[in-house]
Amino acid sequence: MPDRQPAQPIMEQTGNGHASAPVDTDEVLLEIKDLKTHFFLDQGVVHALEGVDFTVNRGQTIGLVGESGCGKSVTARSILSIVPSPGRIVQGEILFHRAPTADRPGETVDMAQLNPKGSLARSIRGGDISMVFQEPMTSLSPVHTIGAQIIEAISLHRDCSQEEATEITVEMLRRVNLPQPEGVLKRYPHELSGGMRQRVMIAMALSCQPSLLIADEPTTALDVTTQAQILTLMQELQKEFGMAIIFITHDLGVIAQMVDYVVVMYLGEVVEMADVNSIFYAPKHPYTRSLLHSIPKLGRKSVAGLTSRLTAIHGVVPDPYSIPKGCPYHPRCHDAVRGVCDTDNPTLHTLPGNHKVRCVLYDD
Amino acid sequence: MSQQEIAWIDRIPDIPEGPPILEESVAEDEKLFVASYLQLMWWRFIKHRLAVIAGVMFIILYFIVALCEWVAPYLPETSFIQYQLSTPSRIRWVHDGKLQRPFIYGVITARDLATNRRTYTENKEVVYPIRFFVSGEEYETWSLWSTDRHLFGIDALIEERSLGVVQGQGLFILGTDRLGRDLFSRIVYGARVSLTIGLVSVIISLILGLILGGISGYYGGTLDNAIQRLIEFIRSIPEIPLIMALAAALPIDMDIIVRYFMVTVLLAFVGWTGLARVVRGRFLSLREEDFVMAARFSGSSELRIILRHMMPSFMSHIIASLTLAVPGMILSETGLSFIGLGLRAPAISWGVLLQEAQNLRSVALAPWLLLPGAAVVLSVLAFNFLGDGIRDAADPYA
Amino acid sequence: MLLYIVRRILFMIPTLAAISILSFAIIQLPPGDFLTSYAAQLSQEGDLVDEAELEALAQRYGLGQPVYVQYWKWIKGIATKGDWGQSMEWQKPVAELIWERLALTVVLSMSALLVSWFIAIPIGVYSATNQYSILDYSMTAFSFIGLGVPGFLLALIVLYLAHSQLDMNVGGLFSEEYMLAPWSWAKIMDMLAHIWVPMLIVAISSTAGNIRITRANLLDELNKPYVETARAKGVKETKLIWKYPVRVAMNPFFSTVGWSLASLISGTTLVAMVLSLQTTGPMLLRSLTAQDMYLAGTFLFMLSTLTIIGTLISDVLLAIVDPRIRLEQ
Amino acid sequence: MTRKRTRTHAFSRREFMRVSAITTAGAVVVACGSGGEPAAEEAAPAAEAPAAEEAMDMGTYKEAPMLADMVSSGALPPVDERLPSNPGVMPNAGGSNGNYGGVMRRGFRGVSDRWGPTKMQDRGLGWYDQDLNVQPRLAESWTINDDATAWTFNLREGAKWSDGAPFTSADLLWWYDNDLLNTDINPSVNPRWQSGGETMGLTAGDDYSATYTFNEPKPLFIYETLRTTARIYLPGHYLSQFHLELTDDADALQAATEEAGFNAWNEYYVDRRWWYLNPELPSLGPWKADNELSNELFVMERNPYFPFVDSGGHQLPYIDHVNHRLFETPDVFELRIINGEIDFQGRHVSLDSFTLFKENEENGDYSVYLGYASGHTAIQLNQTTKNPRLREFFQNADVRKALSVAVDRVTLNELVFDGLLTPRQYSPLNSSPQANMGQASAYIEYDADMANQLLDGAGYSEKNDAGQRLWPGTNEPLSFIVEGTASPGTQGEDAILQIVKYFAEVGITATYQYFERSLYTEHFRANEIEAAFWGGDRTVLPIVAPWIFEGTMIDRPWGVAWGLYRSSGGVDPNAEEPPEGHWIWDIWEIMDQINVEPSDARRNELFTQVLDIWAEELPMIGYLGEAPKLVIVKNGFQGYLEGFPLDDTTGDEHLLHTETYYWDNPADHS
Repeated sequence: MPDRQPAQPIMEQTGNGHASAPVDTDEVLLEIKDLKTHFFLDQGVVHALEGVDFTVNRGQTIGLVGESGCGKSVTARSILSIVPSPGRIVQGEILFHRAPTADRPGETVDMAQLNPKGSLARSIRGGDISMVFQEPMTSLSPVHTIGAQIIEAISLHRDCSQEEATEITVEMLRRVNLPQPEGVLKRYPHELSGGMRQRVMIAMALSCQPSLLIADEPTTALDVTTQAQILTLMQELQKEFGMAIIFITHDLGVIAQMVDYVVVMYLGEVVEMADVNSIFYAPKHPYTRSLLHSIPKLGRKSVAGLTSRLTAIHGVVPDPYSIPKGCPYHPRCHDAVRGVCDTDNPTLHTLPGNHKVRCVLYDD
Repeated sequence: MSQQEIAWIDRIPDIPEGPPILEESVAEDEKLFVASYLQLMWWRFIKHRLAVIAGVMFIILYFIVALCEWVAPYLPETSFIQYQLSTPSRIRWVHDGKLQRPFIYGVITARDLATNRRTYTENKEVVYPIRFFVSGEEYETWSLWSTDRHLFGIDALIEERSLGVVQGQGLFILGTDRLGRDLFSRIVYGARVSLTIGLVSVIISLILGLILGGISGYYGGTLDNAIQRLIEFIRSIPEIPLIMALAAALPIDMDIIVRYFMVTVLLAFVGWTGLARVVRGRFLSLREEDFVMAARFSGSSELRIILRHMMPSFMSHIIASLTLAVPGMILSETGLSFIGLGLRAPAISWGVLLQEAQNLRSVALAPWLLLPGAAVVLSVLAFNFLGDGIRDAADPYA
Repeated sequence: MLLYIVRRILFMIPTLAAISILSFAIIQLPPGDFLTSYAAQLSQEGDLVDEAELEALAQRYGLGQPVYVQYWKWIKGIATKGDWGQSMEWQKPVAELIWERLALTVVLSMSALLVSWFIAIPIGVYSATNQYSILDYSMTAFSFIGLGVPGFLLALIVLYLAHSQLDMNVGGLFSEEYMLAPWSWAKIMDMLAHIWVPMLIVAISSTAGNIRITRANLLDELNKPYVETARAKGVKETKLIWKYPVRVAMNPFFSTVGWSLASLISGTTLVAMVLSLQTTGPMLLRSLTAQDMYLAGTFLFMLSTLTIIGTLISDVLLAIVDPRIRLEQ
Repeated sequence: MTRKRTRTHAFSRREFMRVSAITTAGAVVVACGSGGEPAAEEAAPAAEAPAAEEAMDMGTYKEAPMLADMVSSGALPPVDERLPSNPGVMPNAGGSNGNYGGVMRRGFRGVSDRWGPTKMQDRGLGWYDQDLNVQPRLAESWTINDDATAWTFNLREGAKWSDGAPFTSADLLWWYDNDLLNTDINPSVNPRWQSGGETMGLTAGDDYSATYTFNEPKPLFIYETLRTTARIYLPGHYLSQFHLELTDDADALQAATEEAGFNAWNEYYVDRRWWYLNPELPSLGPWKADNELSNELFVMERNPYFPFVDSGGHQLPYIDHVNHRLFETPDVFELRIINGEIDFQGRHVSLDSFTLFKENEENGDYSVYLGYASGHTAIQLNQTTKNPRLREFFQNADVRKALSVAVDRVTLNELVFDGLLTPRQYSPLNSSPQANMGQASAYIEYDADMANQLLDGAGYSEKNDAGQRLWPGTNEPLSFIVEGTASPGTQGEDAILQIVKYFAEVGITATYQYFERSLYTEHFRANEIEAAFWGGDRTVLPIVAPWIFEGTMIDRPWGVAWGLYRSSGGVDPNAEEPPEGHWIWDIWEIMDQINVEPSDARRNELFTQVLDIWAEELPMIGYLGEAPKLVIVKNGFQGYLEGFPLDDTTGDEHLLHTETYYWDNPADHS
């Protein structure tokens, strides 16, 4: 990943800057094909995902970008098959290629077809695929100790005794650079700072050595310094454990620093995907461009401060019950073509360099 | 962000700012978005079908409270002398094999000489159709106007035999009590007292509980300690003797309803402690939460922190306890009567009616006298489902 | 924690003292004293009011003395000799009257409390996790009926139905042959055979409330991120619900459990009266109406003490189940 | 007991039955006659003595199997030795003699309800027969001198306490000397033991005779000896140990007193003297306490020394045990009744539930017997109330008459009481020797016009728009509060609320206020009461218990301050002397004459004068009376007869000697 040099300076703060995955990235780990997840509410059906396709290779880091409500988190939850009620995967495949272990050969599981409460889904969830959530403050049970919560995860997926699980836990806590891991074991979440809690979350997520880690805006709720530490930590751990990461964020800076390949989503659809350089240097979709535009720049009149960067794009994400006809982005699009964009939703075009975009501007 | 990163961002091609092409549709969207929060709440509420039914019930109940004289077919004190403990009138639709508007047959009463029980048999010769807006006993509504129209009833000759004691056929859709008074009319009149007075005390204790519990949990320390000891102390004052002492303190010639009102208000000053403790418990754990910390550090006023950040997170508990307090208030009426402090005849309330029915002979011989209990249950259900509906609709997490 | 408990217990002493004074004062508030009610009883029961006897009684119970003297005598008796005074109406030392009743009351209330929980928690959890299902609606409706019907009316109806439909008599806690018998295994079994009816009746009304609170609290917790975290870990759904959100949703329960014991005890009063149970409630009520000072005072004192201990237990329990709460502060 | 009864020449059993049947038949005839003869102190025990003689002819007396077992095991002396030489022979109201054994189940409401069990158990020197005449019981006979200042009672020789100790005149003296006159125990002497302000004297002639002397005539003294409510004898041989002046070991008594939690010996003594608190206390009644009344189940067991037999020579009582079971609310008690778990009881059986009881007779295998209650539905206007305007109002006889005729008694009766009562003033029952129809029916016709005229004529003619009469010369409505203890949903409350409505119809505003009984008591004792609603009873033998008629029974507060004046001799702080020439003075003077009038007929005549004043003045206003009184009698339970008045004075349902009741099949009721 030599192209990600511009992002390096951030890591100078930690004085520890490597960002390359050691695993062969050509082997496909996860394939998402035409995934549709809908929420069946009394007021109507919310089409949270309207046909999402992308692929994750082993060891690869994928960035999932978009504004709030565009379906990033639903995608993540669909992969884990923990879509909250009344949501349901209605169409598509989530093919997860499980690596072989001592007990069983490698297999391909369609997570979309599994009973979400069944044992196979549960063994993959947390074992092969794990997740780090956005809110480290509330993502841990307030009434159980850190140790108990991690040990539970280990006991669920690994065949080991309580003592062994404790040892692993301590080791994991040490790995995420928590001081005095034995002490942390007995602490409750409210006794830890936000950054520490997120480290705990990461430790828990990695405790079963998953092949895929989904990180749903893991640093949003943290201050900048801690953000950087956590990101660095994740990079290190990825290097060490060799897992693939799906990184969900609306922070393009983080994307630039962390990922290999970017998937841009808008209202439940993938509007553009490409490797990180193409996205930053040659964005194609008007939405991607306005996303990039919304990043504040020094020396230029800032439209909005950090706190309101999401509204920096003109207009707001439409009400989920009344998604506009045609291209869903057209009401906010500066390049919209009347009579075209407001009637037909374009298909995903493949441009050179595995760059895909969904916009009439690139119609052949 | 570092200098370099910004430089990097600068390389992004400029995108023209200015109005998007399809401006007007955006404006509409925004309106839609603003409207949709309330709308969403409404949708959620509508979705809770029972809540809607409860809401309708609630409206009907308070309509009855407002216009009980009109809804009741008879005055609550009118005794039909041959109809003591009459079974509920059978409302029929078919006479002589023909479908008709609802009617009742005339009822012949007789007394079993051995047991002294009255028996009631229908005389199929005499038909009394049930009509709307019939004229009956005269009454005055809200001291405003006087009329003899009632929502429904039958046209039957009623003759006053002695004061408030009448002879003749009546329509008793829920039967009569031991003095031959129409139970339905009495329940309707009873709603007025039962559904109003107690609410005051519920609200007072709610407010006190929120404020003192909130202060206690939020500030902690000495203030918390003091309030906790106060609560402990108040809680440990046994209620019954306290009420009895109060009874002795109130002047004896006080109007019974005013007296009852005073007692409920005084009870509210003892009754806030339960909610206060729960609120405190929640505050104690919430104030450790980072979002509260954050709000505090960012200089939000404390009232704002409490109202905006902490309160909503246990709104559902408050609504639940509130709706639970309503049956408590209706039932406490009967409990208070038990120790001579509640309402008593000639005042009419559901508690009074229930208390009068609260003996073995009513349960055994005239079970319809327990129907005021059904009114209590019905209104409790209405309050609770309505509360549930509102809670769920307003729930920020749902 | 231990330090905290010790400090709270020390705190209890002045509170108890204040309460004992207050209880005593409350009893004195209504006009008249035991002698007036006794005289009323005599004439009701067909006896002439014998002023001499009243005089003797006044002397015996120190009724003529100032209230503070009476109080001091009483409290001194308790502190120095464990003597709770004499019941004027029952003409027996208070201590002989109340212990068995208190024990029966606690047994009844505790079992009602436990039963109430055993019923309420699963139903509440089901209702919350299957919100708006038919079962949720019917459970809710059922629980409100339990909530809307006064306990004593329910007791009365059960009493009558048991007689007319099942031909059994559910009044009392013991069969006649065990009423006077000393405690034995057989007597305990006999009590268990009788206690379930009042227990259920007392439990039903509190169950309804508990279902509502469980449901509401759990609904608050179900959407919290930590539940999703646990789900993402691959925890089995049922275990997940019970281990995480239910645990947290129970906190308000713990913060009131100590009190609910005391309120259950008074809640059993009316049911106990209808079912003629020899628990504290009916005796307390009568001692109050008869102004049987020392008996009523002792009862009030006991109930208050129970409440205070209950509060302490609540606080400690809450601290145990919710680590966010620190007792030492 | 040394005398032997070995004569064996005997009547056959059949002959015996015939004799006893004749005796009782005679009694029944008299009972059916109206009124009844005057209570006869002269009536010697002659009428019943022969039966006893015949019993002795039978040979040895017979006893209950449970006692026979104890005799054969040596725990008890033989029945002949336990009975007096001349045991009392109880007439059996049912006609035939009974069977031994079984349990009688009843209900009670706690220690304060001690009179229920006590009325079954306490036995005085005499007791009423079916005609309400007094007959000798524990006393074999008595004589009085001409001016009724000396009463000599002859006791039954050889009668014994339940512990076997002889019952003699010493026991009367012991009570008199060590209890009545001991100021530690009795700071003052009850007026019932006094005449002319002086306490009576008591001297013992021999072991079996004692003479009470008074300095003024005391013709009604016999009625004070019928029940032991105020005691007339005490088991001195037992109680001495608790009496500081008589005990052998004063230190032990002191220690025991403290141990039991009492301040002084006299308190402890009084405690030990209550039969229901002290099962060890020797008894003369048919049963004695087996445990303390403060239990859930109070058990009474037969007294093996009870000195009475039936006409067949069977020692009474027939029933082995009486069990009183506690109940808290009437519902449980009523349920026990309809479940058939109450064998014999009138007390607490409420008329409200008449239909319930009747309909379940078969189911519960019992019968509802009807007697007459002495109570009346009545209100008392406190003519000495502290409010001067109200006092003037109440003291106006026309006002009281108006409030009497303002009420439609017939409709009230039908509406509230299903027509079971009779419209009447507060008056002696029809079955009372003092019954007076004129007084009973004075001003009872419903006449609202007359009521209005009377009120107008009394000066209360002004009314406001709402139709309320006003205090003369003001705009304030005339109103008063009626206090009472009738509880909700009862006929009592229905009745007073209906009466108040009738008052409103003639412009009188009255409000009914329920009070807990002790509060009510507090109010009337302090003369704080304006008017009251409390049924008037004691109408079976009003001469014996005339307190309501003379106004001294102030829980029927028609003239509280006056009543206090008479009962306290003017000492009570709330007492007030009635105005000179007031009719209440007339009543009091007549009552004073009655109290010293030896002639029975003359007393009745005098009492008629009191009733005449009542008929004209209506000191309290009665509306309905002659209420049926229900007595639950389990089928197979024999000995009780229907149709008797039930009143406190005559022992309620125990008038006919509970000890003679029995089971057809005792084995089914053990």
